Amino acid sequence: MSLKDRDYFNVKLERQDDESLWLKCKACSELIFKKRVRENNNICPKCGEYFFLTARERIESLIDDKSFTDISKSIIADDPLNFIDSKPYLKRIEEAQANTELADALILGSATINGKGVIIAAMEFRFVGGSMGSVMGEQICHGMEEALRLNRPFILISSSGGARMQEGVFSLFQMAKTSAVRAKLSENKILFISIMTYPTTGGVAASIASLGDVIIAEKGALIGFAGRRVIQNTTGEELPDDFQTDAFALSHGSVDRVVSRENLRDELSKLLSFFLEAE
Amino acid sequence: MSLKDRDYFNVKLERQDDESLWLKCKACSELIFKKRVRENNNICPKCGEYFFLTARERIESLIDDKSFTDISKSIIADDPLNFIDSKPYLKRIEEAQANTELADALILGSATINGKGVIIAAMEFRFVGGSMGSVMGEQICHGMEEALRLNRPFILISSSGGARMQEGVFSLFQMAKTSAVRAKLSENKILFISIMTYPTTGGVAASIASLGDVIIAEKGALIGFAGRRVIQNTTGEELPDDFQTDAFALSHGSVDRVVSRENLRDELSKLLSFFLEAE
Amino acid sequence: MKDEMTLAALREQINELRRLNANGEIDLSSEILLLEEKLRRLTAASYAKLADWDRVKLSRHPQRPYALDYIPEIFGNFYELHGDRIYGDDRAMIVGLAKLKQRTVMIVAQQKGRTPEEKKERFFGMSRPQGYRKALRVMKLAERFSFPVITLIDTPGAYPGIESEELNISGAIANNLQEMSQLKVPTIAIVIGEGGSGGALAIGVADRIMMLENATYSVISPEGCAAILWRDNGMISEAARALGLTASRLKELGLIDEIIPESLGGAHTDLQETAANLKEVLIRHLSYLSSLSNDELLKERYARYRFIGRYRILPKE
Amino acid sequence: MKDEMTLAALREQINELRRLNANGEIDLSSEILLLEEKLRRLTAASYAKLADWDRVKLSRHPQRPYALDYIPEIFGNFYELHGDRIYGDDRAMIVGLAKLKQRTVMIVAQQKGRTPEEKKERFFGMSRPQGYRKALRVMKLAERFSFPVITLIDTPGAYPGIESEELNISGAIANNLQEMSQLKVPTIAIVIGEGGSGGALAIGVADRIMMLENATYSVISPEGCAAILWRDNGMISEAARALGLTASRLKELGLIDEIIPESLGGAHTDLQETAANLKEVLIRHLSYLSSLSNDELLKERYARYRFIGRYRILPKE
Ligand SMILES: [Zn+2]
Ligand SMILES: [Zn+2]
Repeated sequence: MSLKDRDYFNVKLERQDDESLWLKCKACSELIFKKRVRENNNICPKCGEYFFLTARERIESLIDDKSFTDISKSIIADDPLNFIDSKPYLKRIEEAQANTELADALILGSATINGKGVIIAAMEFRFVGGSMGSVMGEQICHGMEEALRLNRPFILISSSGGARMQEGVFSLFQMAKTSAVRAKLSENKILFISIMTYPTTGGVAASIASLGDVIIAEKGALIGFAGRRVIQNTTGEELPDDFQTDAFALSHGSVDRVVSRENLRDELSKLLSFFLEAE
Repeated sequence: MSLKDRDYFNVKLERQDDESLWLKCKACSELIFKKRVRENNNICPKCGEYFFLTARERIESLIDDKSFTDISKSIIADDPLNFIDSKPYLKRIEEAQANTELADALILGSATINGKGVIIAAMEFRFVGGSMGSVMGEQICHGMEEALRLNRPFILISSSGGARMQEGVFSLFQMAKTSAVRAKLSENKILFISIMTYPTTGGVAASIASLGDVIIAEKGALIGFAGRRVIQNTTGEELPDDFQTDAFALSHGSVDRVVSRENLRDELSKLLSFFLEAE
Repeated sequence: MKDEMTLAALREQINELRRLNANGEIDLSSEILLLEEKLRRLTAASYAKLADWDRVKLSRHPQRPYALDYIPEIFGNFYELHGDRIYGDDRAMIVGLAKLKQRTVMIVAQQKGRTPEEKKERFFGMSRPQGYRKALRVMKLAERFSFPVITLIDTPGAYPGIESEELNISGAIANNLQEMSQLKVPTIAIVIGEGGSGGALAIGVADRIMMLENATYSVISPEGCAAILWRDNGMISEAARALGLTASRLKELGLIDEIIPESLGGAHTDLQETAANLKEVLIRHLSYLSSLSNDELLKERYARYRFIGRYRILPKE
Repeated sequence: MKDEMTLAALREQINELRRLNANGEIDLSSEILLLEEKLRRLTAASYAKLADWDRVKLSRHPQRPYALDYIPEIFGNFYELHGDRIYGDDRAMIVGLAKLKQRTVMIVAQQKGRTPEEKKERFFGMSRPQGYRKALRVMKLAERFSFPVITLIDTPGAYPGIESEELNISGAIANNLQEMSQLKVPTIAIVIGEGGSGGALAIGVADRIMMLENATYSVISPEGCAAILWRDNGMISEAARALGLTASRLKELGLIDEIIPESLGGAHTDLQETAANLKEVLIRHLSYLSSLSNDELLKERYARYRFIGRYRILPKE
């Protein structure tokens, strides 16, 4: 799998959510019945290419049917810096909310996986690039505190470009905040499984996502701190073909496993069984 | 400084302890008055080459005059394996004892450095290559326990080819033994300074010597796990010029400082002052 | 900053007058006093109205004092330690023991380098994974011996290179964040120049976070922000303003504890004065933090980080 | 070992008779029983008188079961974990979660590789610093969740290469020794093949040290010892004997706790039988160790290591 240029990045994250019943796979160019794709974990039934999964689809693909209960706090982004780029920050948030029907870039709930109770959270890349601002930081911490309170494992599925620029240092410090709360899980023997997907980068990679007791990379994930362009511009280095891929992370010791999307649920179930008392 | 071959190893460790009043420096070929060399920390007054220091000379070069009290246990090597190579093990020990006037390859005592009380130990390379067997392991542990009891820093100066083969797994397990006792110093906030000299290798490098709170390499030290020949024979790799030198260890992050012999005593004194209550 | 050149010219003239005065032939002391007062006023005015982007440039000023300039002014007996004991010794991250008013402290500081050779050796102050691991190693050493930890932050950011990614820079930074949140000794972080994003934060989790007056601290560089959000290099100054990266703004927002004044015109005009201010702040805060038990210390630190963030609470439906 | 070929021929003949017997035309069962008994006797005698050097060769036998052969026989659900989170993933060191009688344990094992490709990938079982650091990482993970740690030792030694020295292999091994001496969970180390010096010990500090019957454990390889002490490759067998590296010798010397019997002729003749023996031993010792409090466990472990060594006490003068 080649990650040679930005285009690929865009293809990976493209979401053909129009009314059409059909969808074109960019990998094998086949026109496929969209429903079949959605039912197949958004994997191309022809060539096996992974299409983009929304946070909600992601969670549903991993948990027992109808076991999800939203436990997120009722909070939405503030605008502490009165940030305006091409549009005001809160306008951007409103649009993202309308577009995704989410309050911010994270879904958080309790659920069961093969009957085992967990707290599970997933980032929504369509919501301002899955960026971590004050809301996501708080929701992740809230999720970990619920895991502590209920003595359940905490599972976080990352899909993010990093910290949310529009909240400035508030966003930066969410890295420290989530890492500090994560330490409480360690102290109290609560399992934290981090799942990295396409893409897990920047401030999210450099904080909570890299702190899993077990770190699983989804096959095809993009995992890294700095962007390819930044690295090339700063260093002039030629990037290897597998740079920041799942295989790169595995061979360099950054993640425990690479798991294909089809097997992710079974893997989680198996992994959980080691950490839960015989039931 | 080149460490290209075994000859150099031998030159570094050569001890011209005959009756002659003169000594020939292998580095600059000068004939030098031996007494002047001995008074100069065994450094060549012409070219600055370091000659071999015995354990006793080493300790005397670091501590306050006449402050040394031997605190070692009255023990000598046993021969649990009835080991005979070119000569019986105990015969080898007796010869080394006669040759060095030491019981085994370690000197251990209490002393002061600029008035600061320490427990200090130095390995004697002339005693079976400074190898660590049961006696050295026990003396090092005894030294650490004395450091604990008296609440004094522990300083170990290594000069060793590694574990003592003639005691087999007893020697191997001294690595674990010294490391386990070393952990007690950590628990009790007792400082452990490890000084690595030419050579600090094998099982000594891979245990107690690498566990210093602060690790200082003497300028010109040889520091490594495996011997050059073994590495070349196993891997066929071309070894870099600075391989296993002080500079190699420093640039690869294995040691805190490289210090020239002349400055070692002052450095120790300075370092100790950070860890001792204002007196 | 055009102003800077005008002010520099005025400063030079005053020095010239001082020399004349020193000759003893004419007494110019009252004129000099007047000019000095004028210079002070102009400088203060000029720097007060600095745009945020100018402040960024000041925080990167080539003459700005670096960690190794401050350390001998503030601390006694700096004893540098090296290496992460794993892979290497990052020269962009300097660590070591020092004395602050007889008390042993551990210093962890980012260092940019002044000469071209030094800049290269120190990767322009961009720390690499081996640097963050070295920092953590000595912080754990400090914890073992109950030495407070003082970090001096000054980096454009963590070094973005292939080797950094191979060495799991994400994991190295994340690990420092977690470990520093639990370090059982008083910790103080001071941004002395550039506080470049995660690369700064990785030594910045502490009981006190302070900034020098002209230092900046940001989630992303203004250049990076302009490129991503505006796709326009002309918007760098606007991005700098939007990011809220100055000491005064961050103090207003409650994200830092205190602003440490610099000498007039910026720390590079008077190292001693700025260092003295820094030292006073360190001693004052350390004295308070040292009065706390470990439990209190960690509880306060945890509360601080647990509650960072600004969001709106939706009314329950 | 010439004996081995004779025994193999006899074994083949017995199998041939079994096949004939299975046809049902003639009843050979009593003859087969007699031959089997004879084979058992000859094998036992042959292996009992094995020279130590032959035992070394057996411990390195190309057909000898490796960690990944035993694991599925003994444990349920092995779930491999990867990486040191710093630099790499050493394939000569495999680690992961598994179940032993419903109980979760952490396995840390050295693996040599069977095919030429696998041998290369796994560096012939020689662990590198990234392997020792991976091992330590998961042992700390196990500690956090109170999982016992079981290590399976099988290595010619730590990998002697430039990269190993660059990555401070000495420090990595030493660090494991210290950390394992303090790990707050029951730990069992089993030498299943070659126990090669420091490279083996680095995962071998434990509450129980056991060896398979034909495994060896030595401070140096017989080849290395002969080269250094005798300067004569002809003395390898003599060196093997002198080093006292067999399970029975080490048990006599009080350096290991128990010898785990292998199937007759060596573990490679019957993996299931050997694995069953291994499993029984693991369960028995784990059951005892789990009955201890952490304090008792660490105290016993400390005492064990503190008093290892043989020396003579000189009379006070
Ligand atoms: Zn397709
Ligand atoms: Zn000379």
